[in-house]
Amino acid sequence: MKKLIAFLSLIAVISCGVFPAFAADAPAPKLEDRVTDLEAYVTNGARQTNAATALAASPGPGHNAFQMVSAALVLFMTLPGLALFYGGLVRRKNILSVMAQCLGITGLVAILWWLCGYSIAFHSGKPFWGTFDWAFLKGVDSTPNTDYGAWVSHNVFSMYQMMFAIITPALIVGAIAERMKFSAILLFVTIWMFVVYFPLAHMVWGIDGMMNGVWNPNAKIHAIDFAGGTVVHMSSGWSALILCIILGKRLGFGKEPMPPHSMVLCMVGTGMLWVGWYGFNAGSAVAADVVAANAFLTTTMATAVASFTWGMIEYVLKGKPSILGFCSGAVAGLVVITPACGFVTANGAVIIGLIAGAIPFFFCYKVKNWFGYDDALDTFGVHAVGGTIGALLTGILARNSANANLATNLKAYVTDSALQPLVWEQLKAIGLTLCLAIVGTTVIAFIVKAVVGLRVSEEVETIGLDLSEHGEEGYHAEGGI
Amino acid sequence: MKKLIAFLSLIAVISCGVFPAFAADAPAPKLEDRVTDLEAYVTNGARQTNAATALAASPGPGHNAFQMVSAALVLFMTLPGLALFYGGLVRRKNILSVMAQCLGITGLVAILWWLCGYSIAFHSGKPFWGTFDWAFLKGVDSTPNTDYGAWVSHNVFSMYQMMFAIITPALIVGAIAERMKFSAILLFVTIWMFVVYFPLAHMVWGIDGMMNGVWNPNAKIHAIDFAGGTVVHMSSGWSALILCIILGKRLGFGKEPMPPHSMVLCMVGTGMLWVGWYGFNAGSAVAADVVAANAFLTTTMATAVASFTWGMIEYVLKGKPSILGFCSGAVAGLVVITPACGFVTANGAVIIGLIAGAIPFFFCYKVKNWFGYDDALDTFGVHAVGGTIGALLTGILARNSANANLATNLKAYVTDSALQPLVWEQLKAIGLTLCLAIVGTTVIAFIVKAVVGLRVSEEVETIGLDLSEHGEEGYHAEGGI
Amino acid sequence: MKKLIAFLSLIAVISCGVFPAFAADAPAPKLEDRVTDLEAYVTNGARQTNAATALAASPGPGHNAFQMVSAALVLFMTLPGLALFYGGLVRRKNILSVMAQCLGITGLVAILWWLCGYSIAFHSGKPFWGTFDWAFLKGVDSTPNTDYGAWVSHNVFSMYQMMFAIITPALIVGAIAERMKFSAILLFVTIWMFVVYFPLAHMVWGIDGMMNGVWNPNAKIHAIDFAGGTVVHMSSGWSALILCIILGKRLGFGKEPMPPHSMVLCMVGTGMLWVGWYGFNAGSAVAADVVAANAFLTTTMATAVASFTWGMIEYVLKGKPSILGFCSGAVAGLVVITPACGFVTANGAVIIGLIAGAIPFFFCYKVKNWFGYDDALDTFGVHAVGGTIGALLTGILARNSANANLATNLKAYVTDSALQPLVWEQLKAIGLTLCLAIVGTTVIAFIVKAVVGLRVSEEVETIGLDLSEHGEEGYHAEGGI
Amino acid sequence: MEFPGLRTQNYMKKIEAIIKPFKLEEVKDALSEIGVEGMTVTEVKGFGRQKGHTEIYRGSEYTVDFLPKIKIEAVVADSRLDAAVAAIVKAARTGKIGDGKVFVSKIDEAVRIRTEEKGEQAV
Amino acid sequence: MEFPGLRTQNYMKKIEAIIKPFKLEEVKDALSEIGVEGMTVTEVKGFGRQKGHTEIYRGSEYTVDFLPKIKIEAVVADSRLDAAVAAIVKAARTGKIGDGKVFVSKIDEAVRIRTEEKGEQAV
Amino acid sequence: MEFPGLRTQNYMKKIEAIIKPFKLEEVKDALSEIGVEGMTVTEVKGFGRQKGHTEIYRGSEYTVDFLPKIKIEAVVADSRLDAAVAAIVKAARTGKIGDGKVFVSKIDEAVRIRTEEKGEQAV
Ligand SMILES: Nc1ncnc2c1ncn2[C@@H]1O[C@H](COP(=O)(O)OP(=O)(O)O)[C@@H](O)[C@H]1O
Ligand SMILES: Nc1ncnc2c1ncn2[C@@H]1O[C@H](COP(=O)(O)OP(=O)(O)O)[C@@H](O)[C@H]1O
Ligand SMILES: Nc1ncnc2c1ncn2[C@@H]1O[C@H](COP(=O)(O)OP(=O)(O)O)[C@@H](O)[C@H]1O
Repeated sequence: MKKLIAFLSLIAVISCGVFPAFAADAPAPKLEDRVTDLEAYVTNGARQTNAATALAASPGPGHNAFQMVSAALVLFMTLPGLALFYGGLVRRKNILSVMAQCLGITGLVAILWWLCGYSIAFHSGKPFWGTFDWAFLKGVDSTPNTDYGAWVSHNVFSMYQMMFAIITPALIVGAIAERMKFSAILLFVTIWMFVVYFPLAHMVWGIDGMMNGVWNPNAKIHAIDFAGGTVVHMSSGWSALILCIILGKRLGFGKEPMPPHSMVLCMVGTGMLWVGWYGFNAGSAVAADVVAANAFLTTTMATAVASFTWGMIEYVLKGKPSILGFCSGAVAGLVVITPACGFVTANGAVIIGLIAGAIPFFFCYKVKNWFGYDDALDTFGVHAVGGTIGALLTGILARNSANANLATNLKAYVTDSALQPLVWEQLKAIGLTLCLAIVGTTVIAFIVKAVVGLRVSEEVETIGLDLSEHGEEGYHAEGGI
Repeated sequence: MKKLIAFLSLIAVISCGVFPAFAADAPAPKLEDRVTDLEAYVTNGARQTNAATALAASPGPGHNAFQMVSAALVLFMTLPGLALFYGGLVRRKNILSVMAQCLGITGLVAILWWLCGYSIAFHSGKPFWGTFDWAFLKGVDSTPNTDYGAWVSHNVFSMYQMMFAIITPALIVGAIAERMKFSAILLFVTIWMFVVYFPLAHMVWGIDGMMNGVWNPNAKIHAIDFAGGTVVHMSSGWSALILCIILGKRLGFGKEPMPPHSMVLCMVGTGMLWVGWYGFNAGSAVAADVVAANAFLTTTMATAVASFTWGMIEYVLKGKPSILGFCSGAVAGLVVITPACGFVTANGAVIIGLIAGAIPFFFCYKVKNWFGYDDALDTFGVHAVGGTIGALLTGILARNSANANLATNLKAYVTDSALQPLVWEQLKAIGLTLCLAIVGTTVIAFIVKAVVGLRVSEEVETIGLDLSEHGEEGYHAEGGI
Repeated sequence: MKKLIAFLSLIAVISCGVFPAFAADAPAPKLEDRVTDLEAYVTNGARQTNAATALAASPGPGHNAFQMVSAALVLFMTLPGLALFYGGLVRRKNILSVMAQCLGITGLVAILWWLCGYSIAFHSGKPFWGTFDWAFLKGVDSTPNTDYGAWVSHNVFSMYQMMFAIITPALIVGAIAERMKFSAILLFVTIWMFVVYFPLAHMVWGIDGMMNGVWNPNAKIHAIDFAGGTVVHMSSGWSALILCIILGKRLGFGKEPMPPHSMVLCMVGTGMLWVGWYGFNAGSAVAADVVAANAFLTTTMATAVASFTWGMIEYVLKGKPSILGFCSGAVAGLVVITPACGFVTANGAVIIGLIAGAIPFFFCYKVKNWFGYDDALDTFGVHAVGGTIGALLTGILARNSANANLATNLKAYVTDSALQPLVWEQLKAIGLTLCLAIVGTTVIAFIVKAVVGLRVSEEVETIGLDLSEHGEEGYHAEGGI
Repeated sequence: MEFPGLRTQNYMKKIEAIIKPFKLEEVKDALSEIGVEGMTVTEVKGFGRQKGHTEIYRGSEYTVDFLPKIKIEAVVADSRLDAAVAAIVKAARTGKIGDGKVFVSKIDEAVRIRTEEKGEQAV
Repeated sequence: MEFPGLRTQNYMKKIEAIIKPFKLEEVKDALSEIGVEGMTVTEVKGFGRQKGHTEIYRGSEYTVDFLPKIKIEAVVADSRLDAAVAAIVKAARTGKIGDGKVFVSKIDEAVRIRTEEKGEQAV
Repeated sequence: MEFPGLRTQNYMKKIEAIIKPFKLEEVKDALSEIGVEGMTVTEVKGFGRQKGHTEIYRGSEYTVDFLPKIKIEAVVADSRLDAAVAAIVKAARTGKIGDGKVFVSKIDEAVRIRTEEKGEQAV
């Protein structure tokens, strides 16, 4: 709409103050600079900050569009993607509780994010903690923040990252499904975000984060994590394991059959997760550039290969390839490629797919039964295990040919060999993440237990959380029964 | 593909006629102008119409891509988003009827739109009505229409707006669900589009519309409505109230229990609505620019806050936060932020979210029971009430800092204070919309009643609309029962 | 993120070798050329290859973003779109088998694609077959391949095309649902891709393909197929017919009632197919340009009109418009417009919609019963018939005004008249596709029958494929029954 | 657990009522009112005089003779039988075809699982 | 509503047949043919000689002993009993394990809710 | 098919047990153990002493008096009756309200569709 004109003139107005060079009375910026700036937009290159061109303060449409769509896709992963993937796997009497947990966490985390979460995670500050300067998203406007995306609006970037902050605790739900109090979940997540997620996000992605190997030259650990192998999957997966152990098994676990009440919903959720994950992985390039393009390819290959691998392993070992197998494989592939997608080649992705289809399979089918913990929907087996393998494989398979930034910013660590120095950095990052998640969750769990109690009563669990905790039933037949 | 070359040359060819300046034989446009035009694309600024650069007649890829995706997202809101959100809430015997209504309306409205709807709504003409010059979408091609989007193809814009025209009458379905004749719905919608929707869309968004406060300096009412608080939600919501009153209550309403046959479908629909709504709200910027970026943020915050608010109110008042509560809150948040999203700040959005979670709650839980009308799925409580509050709050919370166009085009009305003049303009717009919807619907309803009758027979209603009106059942068990 | 700077410098580095003109020591490219290149990005025009500007080797953000989103949308069509559309139509005991087939084919085809499928289909080579130079996606990186998209990363294009290669065999599943062995399907698809799909894709879309009328001046057949009427729908549809005939009817076909177990899932799938199809059709422009914009409009109009037409035909002939009718019409419309979407006008699209709503209807309701073959979910009636009509109508309705490339590259064939020469080219293409699909499928079917057998045992078919072939059930009630 | 002699007598009856789904609430209330404290409800499909409908899915037409009904089973003491049947008939009646049936049969023994109470105490 | 003396006689029987789902249509037709005008059908799961299957969901394996069956209940006059049972058996038979059962029991009274007709007139 | 005289005797009984869904597995095993080779299971909703819950959907509140239960039907020879009932009661008992009931009634005849075997051989 005509607003554009209006907007342009405003830019002009603003600029008078900010960029004298651009003000009517001042000499216009050199044509050369203006063209360079335009080229920078196309290649997602650094902006001409010395000369204030008309582009100053403006996001680049291609990149901005991609980022907004990516943010929407990541939300789609949680609502309804994850809600369906998990919801389909629980018993009918608990389907709504899973959905309520996803919805409740979405609202809660969004509020925390606006309050100060984003500021703590992404504002520069300490190596493991930001500041409160962006509290209430103050000053987070449509002008790009070049620390995170030269051509993407800062407010869009903050919302994009919020979607990550939402899905991470939502992943934990899978392990404690069908027995944890709704109030306990809300309280747990609230504390967990401050103790585990915000710090971890800052360490790994914050511009001065201590594990931000690519963008922070002074990082203590020169690790890399493109889209959240440590921040999202390891943190949620390991926390999930601890929490489900402290929580205890579901009544009748191992005795009564507890088959998924709807594999159909589960499969639908899987499809949505896969589609949405492109926003998660390719979107993490914060631009529709060459890096995003590579991430798109690696994500696709790894996921498809992992899905097929898992299914075929079942075919060979059990005689029957199951839907749940194909779905679990796909999700495992997506999880394992997450930290690697922006750094590995197509063949690297295929290797990752093979491993992602095999190792989590082993954990979900065997290890789980050996130890006998009740990780209801295998959050640990898929996300913790997958995220950890992913972080490690990223260290082994990251290649300069796949991402130019490695050559520039991590020359010493990425030597294009399987045992390149980066591997050790990744191991350090894995260790640190692991500790933070395990210790943090243990402490929080006991606090929550003391305050509101973790578990619903036996009767509530027997009748189902839907009726008892939310006063609803998932399905009603004619006559309202 | 290589077509590009071809295309370029064509542009050249065309240009010979249209833009001599560009023709081979004529002097080429000044480099300066060409760069300015390129910059205009990036900032979504006004095009260089004086000098015909190579960009002449071409849309801008970033903006065009965003608009196409946004249009697809808005369609996603109706199919299957709304169909699921509503369908999950009806009784099992009527699930398909709701879906048929959404599908039927989609086809019907698309045809009306192509016939002359778009032309009436968006071609300049009278203050409340366009012309027929774009009938059959004649002349609506890939070249941007700078009245509505300097860098978005005109045909894409027309399709984008068509998706709005589709979902609006589809929203009405919620109020009259489970008892209105399919034929009556088709007839009602056909007339309603001409009497209520097309005129309203023209008044509010048409470049010379009488309520287009931002872009029409001669507007009689200097109101603003970014994405359709009045055009979409108030119009459908108030019409829905009238129609469901004239139609009467469902058999057994208040006596038999009529719980949602599948809260699961309802929740899935909610997630899709939320995701699709980004196309609805951010897409209304008709560019992936700073305004869209802001709309993306405000939409996210308002929705998340409203969802959480509604759920927590239930938690406090009823002891149980319900899925339907979280879902209703999310939709209410989306509705209320719709007219405001492009004009308010992050904090404004949070305030809107709080109000959106509270007031519609009050209407759905209390007011409805006081008056006892049978607004089956609360179209009135959520869309009419939400849309009206939204239009008002937009007046109160619109800020120059959130949208530069306010500063330029509505200086006198937006003074950055709660009781700025804009508020009164909004009230006028609310009044006008209200009258049009109520009067229009009343008249149409009685016409339709006279022609085909509004309501299905008692027997049909008892057996369910799926079997009687569409000859299908939603679900079949083994053995085909 | 800061990577951009890094990336830019790398470009610089690389350039030293590749484009001396750009190297620090060499004279910089003329400003004029740089601007021309920027304009080329916006208009999706040919790149300045003579002068190496900063854009060299870089994709264009707007186009790249659109292509990535389009690829995700096409995946969405299969997972979960098609899985739901088909899954809803089968009996409850076979719902998972359909989903497993979609998932299995996705993984399998992705691996074949990476192995050499992409290389065979898209690398220049023979008129009907490429080479193995891109095997393992070697050299398929983020730099655009100007043969297919001047401003879209090559790896993104390859993934986009992979999504087509996935959904095509998945469409066949509809005809042979509820009775074919999972192992047989995997084997059949593997061979079928090499015999039918890869060659056909090369002939129609390969830069030197023998039926690539638009981009290959030396094409033997100057046919056009914008998004896959022949490659995707005819190939799968006709193969489906042959396969279901060889396979034989389902037990009890015609005797027992076999109503869709969930029209709800079917409708949800339809909505997803429609939304995803925008990636399929508009995305086939491989740019967010004027051609994509036109394809977006034609796809929308044809689909909406076809859906409404089919429903209304039922209304008139059967007295009841069914959901399945509206859904079938929508899918038929999408199928028929597929080859035409980039070449016809809005009115052409409406005509196509009308025909698409009528002829497939006739085939599904009458022809099928006359011949009595058991095309379980009407893959033939909708995709084969629709694809064939579409290819023909494309010949009749293609207009220079709709796509500039026709004027430039097919002047002799597109004379803007109903019986323009293009029609005969289209008929040739139809004939060739038909033969390839029919002969190929027949041979493959008998090979597979000999190797693993095509059909499951009577007992397996009676109990259902879910339990017998995949060891799962679609739905479980309380108590695990 | 022994039931001496009980099996010869018939002091309890089982009432099976097939009704229209939307009548369930009314019937339930009617039964509670006359003191029937328990019942078991099943979703069923009924075939009878009430004619079904034709369903058309593309080429294939089916006559759906089975309509959704609800089956109520209540075991009552003989003393309550007449009142119970009367209450059901009254509450379930619409006068239109398809209202359903009530069937009465003998119950030899009833046990309340929780307490092992038998006979009338169990129902 | 009184049923003098009726309750002593047994002039109606209830037939419960458990069959394979895909046989429903045939059985229904067979019954209609011999004049049985009504029946009630329920979706059930059956456990019997027909062996179930193993379902595997990641780590957990279940043997599914319960297979989908359909239960047909038809109350008929004694005079019709033999014909009805024979018709069901004939139509439902595949000869394979799992074909199901037919059970016959007494019905003391039947009432047609719509008309309050009783006894044989009611069924 | 004729059943001479059979219909006068009562040598088989039908056991109907309404139990809590999660007890199904245990009950099934208990019955198999004592040699009951077949049973039919139905998903039902139960109304009884066990109080229901309130469901709230926006403005409308419902008291859900019907709770999910499972109905097991097993026809057994008289000789097995006591053992079977005892097994069910034992396995289904939690001691909490809502455990359910067991009802016993006479079966006049049973036929195995596959073989046309009758009486005890059929069950
Ligand atoms: N002989 C029967 N045995 C069992 N159920 C029956 C019988 N006859 C009717 N029913 C049940 O009663 C329902 C209503 O019977 P119907 O003949 O349709 O109407 P009406 O009850 O008015 O005579 C049927 O749908 C069926 O469920
Ligand atoms: N004693 C029984 N009581 C009730 N239902 C039974 C009984 N035995 C078998 N059934 C039902 O009959 C069905 C078929 O029985 P099954 O033993 O599997 O095969 P067959 O009928 O060939 O002997 C079972 O699935 C079950 O539903
Ligand atoms: N008179 C009855 N007839 C049929 N079913 C009954 C009867 N009474 C109870 N039931 C069934 O038994 C279930 C449990 O009964 P209830 O009174 O709730 O607890 P308890 O079995 O501990 O007394 C009920 O949900 C219902 O399904």
